[in-house]
Amino acid sequence: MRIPCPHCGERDHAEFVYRGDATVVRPDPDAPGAARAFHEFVHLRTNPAGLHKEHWYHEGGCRAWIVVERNTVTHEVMGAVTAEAFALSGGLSGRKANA
Amino acid sequence: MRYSAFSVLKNALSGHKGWKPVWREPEPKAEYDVIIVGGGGHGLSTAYYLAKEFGLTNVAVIEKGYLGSGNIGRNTTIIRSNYMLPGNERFYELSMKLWEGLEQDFNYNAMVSQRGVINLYHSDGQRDAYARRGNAMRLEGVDAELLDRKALEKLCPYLDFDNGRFPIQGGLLQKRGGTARHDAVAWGYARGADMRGVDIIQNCEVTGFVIEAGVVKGVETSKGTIRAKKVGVAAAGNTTRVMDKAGLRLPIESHVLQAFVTEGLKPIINTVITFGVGHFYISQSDKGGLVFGGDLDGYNSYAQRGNLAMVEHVCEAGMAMVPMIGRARVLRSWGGIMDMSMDGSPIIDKTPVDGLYLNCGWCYGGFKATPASGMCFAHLIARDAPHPVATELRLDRFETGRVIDETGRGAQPNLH
Amino acid sequence: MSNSRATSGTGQEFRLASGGLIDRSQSIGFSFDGKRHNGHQGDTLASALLANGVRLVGRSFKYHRPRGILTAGSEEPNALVELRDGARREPNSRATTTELHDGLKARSQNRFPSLAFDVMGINDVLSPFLAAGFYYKTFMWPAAFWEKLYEPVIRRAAGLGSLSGKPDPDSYEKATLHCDLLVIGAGPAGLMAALVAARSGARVVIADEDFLPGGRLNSERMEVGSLNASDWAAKISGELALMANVRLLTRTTVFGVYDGGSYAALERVGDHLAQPVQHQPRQRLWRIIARRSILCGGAIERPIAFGDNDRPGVMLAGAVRSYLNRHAVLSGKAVTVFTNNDDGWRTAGDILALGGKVEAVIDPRSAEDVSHLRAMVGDVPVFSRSRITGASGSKGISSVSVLNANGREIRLETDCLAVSGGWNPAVNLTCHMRGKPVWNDRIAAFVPGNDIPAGMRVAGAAAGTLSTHGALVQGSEMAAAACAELGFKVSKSLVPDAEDAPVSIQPLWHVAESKSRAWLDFQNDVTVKDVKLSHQEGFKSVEHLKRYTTLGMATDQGKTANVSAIAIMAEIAGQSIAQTGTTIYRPPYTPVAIAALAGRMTGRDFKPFRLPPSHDWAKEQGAVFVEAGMWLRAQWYPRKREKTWRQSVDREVLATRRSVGVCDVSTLGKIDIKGRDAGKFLDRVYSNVMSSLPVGKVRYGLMLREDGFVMDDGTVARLGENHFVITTTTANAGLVMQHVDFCKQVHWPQLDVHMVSVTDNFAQFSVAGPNSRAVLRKLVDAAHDISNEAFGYMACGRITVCGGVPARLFRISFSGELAYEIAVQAQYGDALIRALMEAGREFDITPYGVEALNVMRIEKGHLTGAELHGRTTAGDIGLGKMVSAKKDCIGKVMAQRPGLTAKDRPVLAGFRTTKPEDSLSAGAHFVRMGKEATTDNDEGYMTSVCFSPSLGQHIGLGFIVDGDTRHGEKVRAVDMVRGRDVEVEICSPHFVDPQGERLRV
Amino acid sequence: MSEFKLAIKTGFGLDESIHENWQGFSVSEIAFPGICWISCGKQGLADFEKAWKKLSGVSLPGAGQFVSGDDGLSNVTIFDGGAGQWFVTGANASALDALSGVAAVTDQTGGWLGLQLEGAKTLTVLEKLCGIDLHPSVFPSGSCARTPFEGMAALIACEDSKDSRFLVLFQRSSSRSFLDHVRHAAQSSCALIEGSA
Repeated sequence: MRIPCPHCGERDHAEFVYRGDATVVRPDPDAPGAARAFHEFVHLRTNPAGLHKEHWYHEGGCRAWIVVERNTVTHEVMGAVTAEAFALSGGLSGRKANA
Repeated sequence: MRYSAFSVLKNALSGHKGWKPVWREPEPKAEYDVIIVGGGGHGLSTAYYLAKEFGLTNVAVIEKGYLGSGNIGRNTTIIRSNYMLPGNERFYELSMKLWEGLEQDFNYNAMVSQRGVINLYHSDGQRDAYARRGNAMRLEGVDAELLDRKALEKLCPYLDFDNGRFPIQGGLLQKRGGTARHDAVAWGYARGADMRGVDIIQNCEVTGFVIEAGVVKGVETSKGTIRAKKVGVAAAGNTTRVMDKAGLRLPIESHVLQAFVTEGLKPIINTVITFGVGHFYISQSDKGGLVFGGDLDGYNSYAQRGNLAMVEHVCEAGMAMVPMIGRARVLRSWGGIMDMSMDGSPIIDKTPVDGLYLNCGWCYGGFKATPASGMCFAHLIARDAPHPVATELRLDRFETGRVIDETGRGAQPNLH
Repeated sequence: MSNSRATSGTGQEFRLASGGLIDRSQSIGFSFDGKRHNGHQGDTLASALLANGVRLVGRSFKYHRPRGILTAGSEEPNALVELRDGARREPNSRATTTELHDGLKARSQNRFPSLAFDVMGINDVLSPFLAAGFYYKTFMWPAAFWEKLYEPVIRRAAGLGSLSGKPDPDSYEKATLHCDLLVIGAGPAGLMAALVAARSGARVVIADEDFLPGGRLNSERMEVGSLNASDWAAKISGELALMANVRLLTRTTVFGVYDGGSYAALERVGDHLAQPVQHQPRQRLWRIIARRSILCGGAIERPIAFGDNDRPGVMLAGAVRSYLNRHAVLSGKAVTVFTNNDDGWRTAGDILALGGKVEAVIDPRSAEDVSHLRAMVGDVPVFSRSRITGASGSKGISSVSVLNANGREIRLETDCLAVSGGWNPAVNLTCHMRGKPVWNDRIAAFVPGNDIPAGMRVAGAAAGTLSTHGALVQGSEMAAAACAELGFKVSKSLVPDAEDAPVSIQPLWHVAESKSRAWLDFQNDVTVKDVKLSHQEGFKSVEHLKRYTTLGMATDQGKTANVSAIAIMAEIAGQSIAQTGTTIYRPPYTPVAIAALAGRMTGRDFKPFRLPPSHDWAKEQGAVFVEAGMWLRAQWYPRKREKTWRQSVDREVLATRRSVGVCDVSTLGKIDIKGRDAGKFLDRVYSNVMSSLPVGKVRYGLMLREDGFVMDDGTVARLGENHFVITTTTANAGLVMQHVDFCKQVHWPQLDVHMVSVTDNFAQFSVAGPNSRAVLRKLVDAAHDISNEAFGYMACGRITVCGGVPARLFRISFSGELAYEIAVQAQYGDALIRALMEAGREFDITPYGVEALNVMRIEKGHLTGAELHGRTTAGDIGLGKMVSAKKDCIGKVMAQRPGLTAKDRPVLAGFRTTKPEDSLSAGAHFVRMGKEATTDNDEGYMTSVCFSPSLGQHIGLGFIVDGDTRHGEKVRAVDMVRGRDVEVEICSPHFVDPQGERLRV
Repeated sequence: MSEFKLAIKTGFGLDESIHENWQGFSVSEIAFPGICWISCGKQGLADFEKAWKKLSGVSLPGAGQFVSGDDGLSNVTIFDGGAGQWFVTGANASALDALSGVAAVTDQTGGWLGLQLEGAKTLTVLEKLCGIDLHPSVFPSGSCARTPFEGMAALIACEDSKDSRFLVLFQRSSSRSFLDHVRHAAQSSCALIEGSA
């Protein structure tokens, strides 16, 4: 599998460390219901059969955490942005990998 | 029909004309007492025990493909009960005991072979962790032996004790562990359940649940609505896909685990061995193939196939552990979808929907659990109370913090 | 010609006097089952055996049926041999792909005592009892007999060849190739595709499993353009080999397709030699990253099942042609052809053209359907509307029975039957990503579907285009399309003329009139009857069929068997073949040695070694080393006259506590953290407050995972207002780096924090013991005051040593003594340890290894991974108060879950023996005195133990329920797996200097 | 003044740099007077760029590139190391003091070392060590990439694609395993010239 690192370009997935669902966001620890919110953040997953936005860490390269959009059924990679850009944009720009 | 030496003899002499279908191919009835979603090992064993132990025979097992098409048919066939934490150990030991009597119980030879399971250790720290685990097993009355290097050398002289990057110091042995013929387990349970009146409905996909006022009333399927008083879901690998239809979000990720078999070889690996510093385990099948595997590929997947990097990784570890397998050729590799739970342990519990029961989160350990999973799930469904050995396999343990984390990796499914 | 003459030949009497792609000037000697034969350069083991008249080459898996060579390629199910000797022994090697080399030794397998007389042949007689799935129905009584008797017997009977049991002496390597276009297969389609792409300027890799490029072109008597087909192949491959943008890999099988255009290929670098050239690997695994690929892998001929169709001498028609045209070998003196399609007739035509004898051609089609073919075979008898029902001659056929158009059975004497049931495109690679092939009625075979791997195209026979010209055209077109997609300019290539016959076939899967068993899967002995039985018993899905009968599960993965079996199942079930579908094709395409997939990363090279800066020095001292993750660390430093490791370790501990010791602690993870928000950031990743740490001070830090359990611990040193350096445990260094990067980049990207690992940059030594300051004073430059007053406990700072070498000094202690950690850049590490030893000589400075380090930390009650094993909370280790109430941090919320704060959680305590002769062991469980050792009475477990030379007794750390309030109570430490049950007293985990006075002097 | 002196060992623990010749391939250890890691956030980028240019006389490299210079700082090279990250060879942290206000500079002189690989067979050797595409059309002179070699962190740079000259930076603690792998790859690609090692 090839992961398109936004900085380094396309690399074999073995250069990366996988973490999981990138759409869960760390809740406000001071908000009411934080215990439940953290439980959902840490444990509950949409786990879709289809498009999945997920965190990968380019440990063998630029050490960036990136958000990859990938189809979990076909393993087709739709694109990737840095985690930072993802946080700022609130989603993927839809850049195609393997173009 | 009952299988016996006599039945084999009789049929051999009559051109095998007397063999009957092992199971019926019934059309679904309008309503059942219990519907089990998922005709894999766990679903079939649940139906079997519902009928045999709990007298519930108005039961249907609904399978979207052919029966046994899930992980029961694509695993590395290992059975063992060498767990450290009580929440797991009691459960898996029940499974082990059921394995030990399985063939006589369901009159089908699942080729249970108690060839032993060894986990290698390479450091003092690892040895001590295995001692803790072995002692936990012994406290539960389960067999466990801590082998030093000398004892291990006697048992498995072919291991690379010295030259490896991480010399092998010894291993934790469970003699009663071993292997079983995976497909036969599915078929044996299916046959046993079918004989007792359970309808196994193949090629029928569940498309939704009938839920009225928070109570489950049946399932929608590709063959129409089938009503039921209770519905149990045993669809590991696809748990999320099924439970989405009931609106439940779960502590589960689907991951792919690859496995490998070599060409057939004369007997050479006499037990089941797990490496302690790389991801690798191996045994030899009755047919002579070396059956081995390693770690998850590591990313969410429903693809039932993996990638080359893990193939290489597994073979590197294999060569580091037992270099004599180098010239054996990998014949086939495949991937199964694992229900990876957040603590690496399974869930057998009720759900927030009344009458809807859940059996999931088997990670890569579902095969060995097949008998106990069926027994405990059947118990839960029939009695509405957990089986005594499955009381900790709760769905709410993540929220309460009473997790059963054997590896200590925390809520990171691909690390368990 | 009689069967006995055929098998007793020694002088290659089946070899033609001329022709073929062999070098008759080079004679190659080899042996099979100890008997010596000769062949030529260009032969495979199979062609050489056939040339020498050897027809019986193996025994089948289950019934031990005698078997001969069926095919001329990697799909071979029968001709499997053990190659080579000693540790190089290679079981299950296909004679059909094994290149002959001088001195090659091959042995038949799965027989006893000999190939010709195999006592296990009794299984064949007993076969009625051994039908598909028989073992599931029996061997169950009495229960104990399964493992003691039945299973061992089954296991011994099963398997094929044997491994040597010795480590492989050959080496392997891996390499990566990137290309625009990967062409898989160098037959007509592949060569044409590669040529077109290469001329466009694309980077092309073309791989073929054969040692000779050309595919079927080398096996057929035909022309391409104005050239002989094999000459055309040689010309084109020669041209490709010279092009800078082309990589032509022969002896290379692309065996797997993976995601994102990744392909795996195996190059057999040295398998055609007696042993690999020095420094060359035996095999090389190629990871090929291709933007596009074209599968030109050809097609595999399939047999027709009839009675005893597995006899040696029954071969595939295309294979007979290969041996004839390529190797100049006649597969029989009187060959009969049985074909349901036009292509099979070529075999007859070619044999006649080269002077061989054809006994008859048998074709189930009508006389009209075959009328256009008759000219090819001259006056050879043709039986149309006929079929073969049986073959006689157990170790080599001598005759076949033909059921002719009139329904009469005729016996024909023949020593070779060339069978063609049609060709199956080799769709395997198109299905490795779970694609499903589709049924094509025109050629009566499965062809690639629409769901083939992204970026892949298929051309030639693999796509179902079975004519040579069609393959050339399609290869050219597919290459042009792929190159155009990638932006290469493709100039029109002229496709040479070639044979372009349409496919004419009448499917015939099995001859129903056969009297004896008709075989489908030759290796696993699956017959047409087994398929019927499978259906009868309800195993109707193709997957059930496969699993119940073991069809297609042998070393050839059913390449010649599966489609026929599926067709027969479809017939029985009364459904179409398309509805019936196929089983899943999985990698590898052909079996691949485990060693090749492992490559070089085995044995000592399994993982890289990380060596701390004092490694060479420690080696000089005779240190014993131990693996600590990737690191190799000094475990202890034995001295003369020390007989046990305990003597060395006790000495190192006592010397350190008495005077001074030194230990390399460079392996601890070190992360440099800078930035305006560094303090704020550390507050969030550590449970305790770090932003309040003064510059020049160090603080112990506890890091939680987000789920509230302890992740790691270490020290945080503040070197400047916006500059910290933190340490991690050796084991968790990588994980923590990943974690803090995650926190920064994902949770708090707005913070100004910059982090980088500096683990490798520093050589860091712990100098511990009452005299540590005195030693350091000799090295630290005078400008730096390291007195207790100026540089107190938990101080840190930049200093210089030995005349200006920059260093960092931390006054921290893992041993519990007055201690420092001194760090210099790693290039000075070797010199610094030598200087420390020299400076410490007057204080009898003692180097200590990780064992002594461990003893001292247990004595002091410090924790390592043994305690911080991922299931402990801050509360469990008595540090609940370190989770600051004043601020948020990772893990804080989840740490409050009831399960993590429950009273019944075992908590940290110390343990000591109550009798001096007792020793302790980690992994023991605690049970109250007088209670039975059961799970229900289990109160906790021991994590770390040592003999404490300071206390003169064994001590330990562990977790036990209410461990903080039960000091003085005695409990059992039960270690059943080591046969121990020791009484221990619960105590404080701080055995030595609990008040920490020594640290502060 | 201390009576002790600390002598430097090379990245392989030796007193002198290694140099090995193979048929069509050579390996030379490069002893850098300094190696630094620089990190700078997006907001401070303009200031850093200015300060860097002023100090070193060379501009910042683009993604996947490196730039060398000899004007401001002598014999200095700056490699792209990721978003907002750079490796600098030829200077230690004190030589980069001028950047202290605008970027995080961390001295890594002890942590990293370099090998120069050169000769017609270099790409053949590198095929066996490195997973990325080093073809001159993709990775021309002036390119660099961080990518692991057999599991070990590394940075590879193409100094001259015509001469097939590459520089590889990697970490000190695993330097011997790293060199072992380079030697093995060389061994199966080209013969060692006797007496060079």
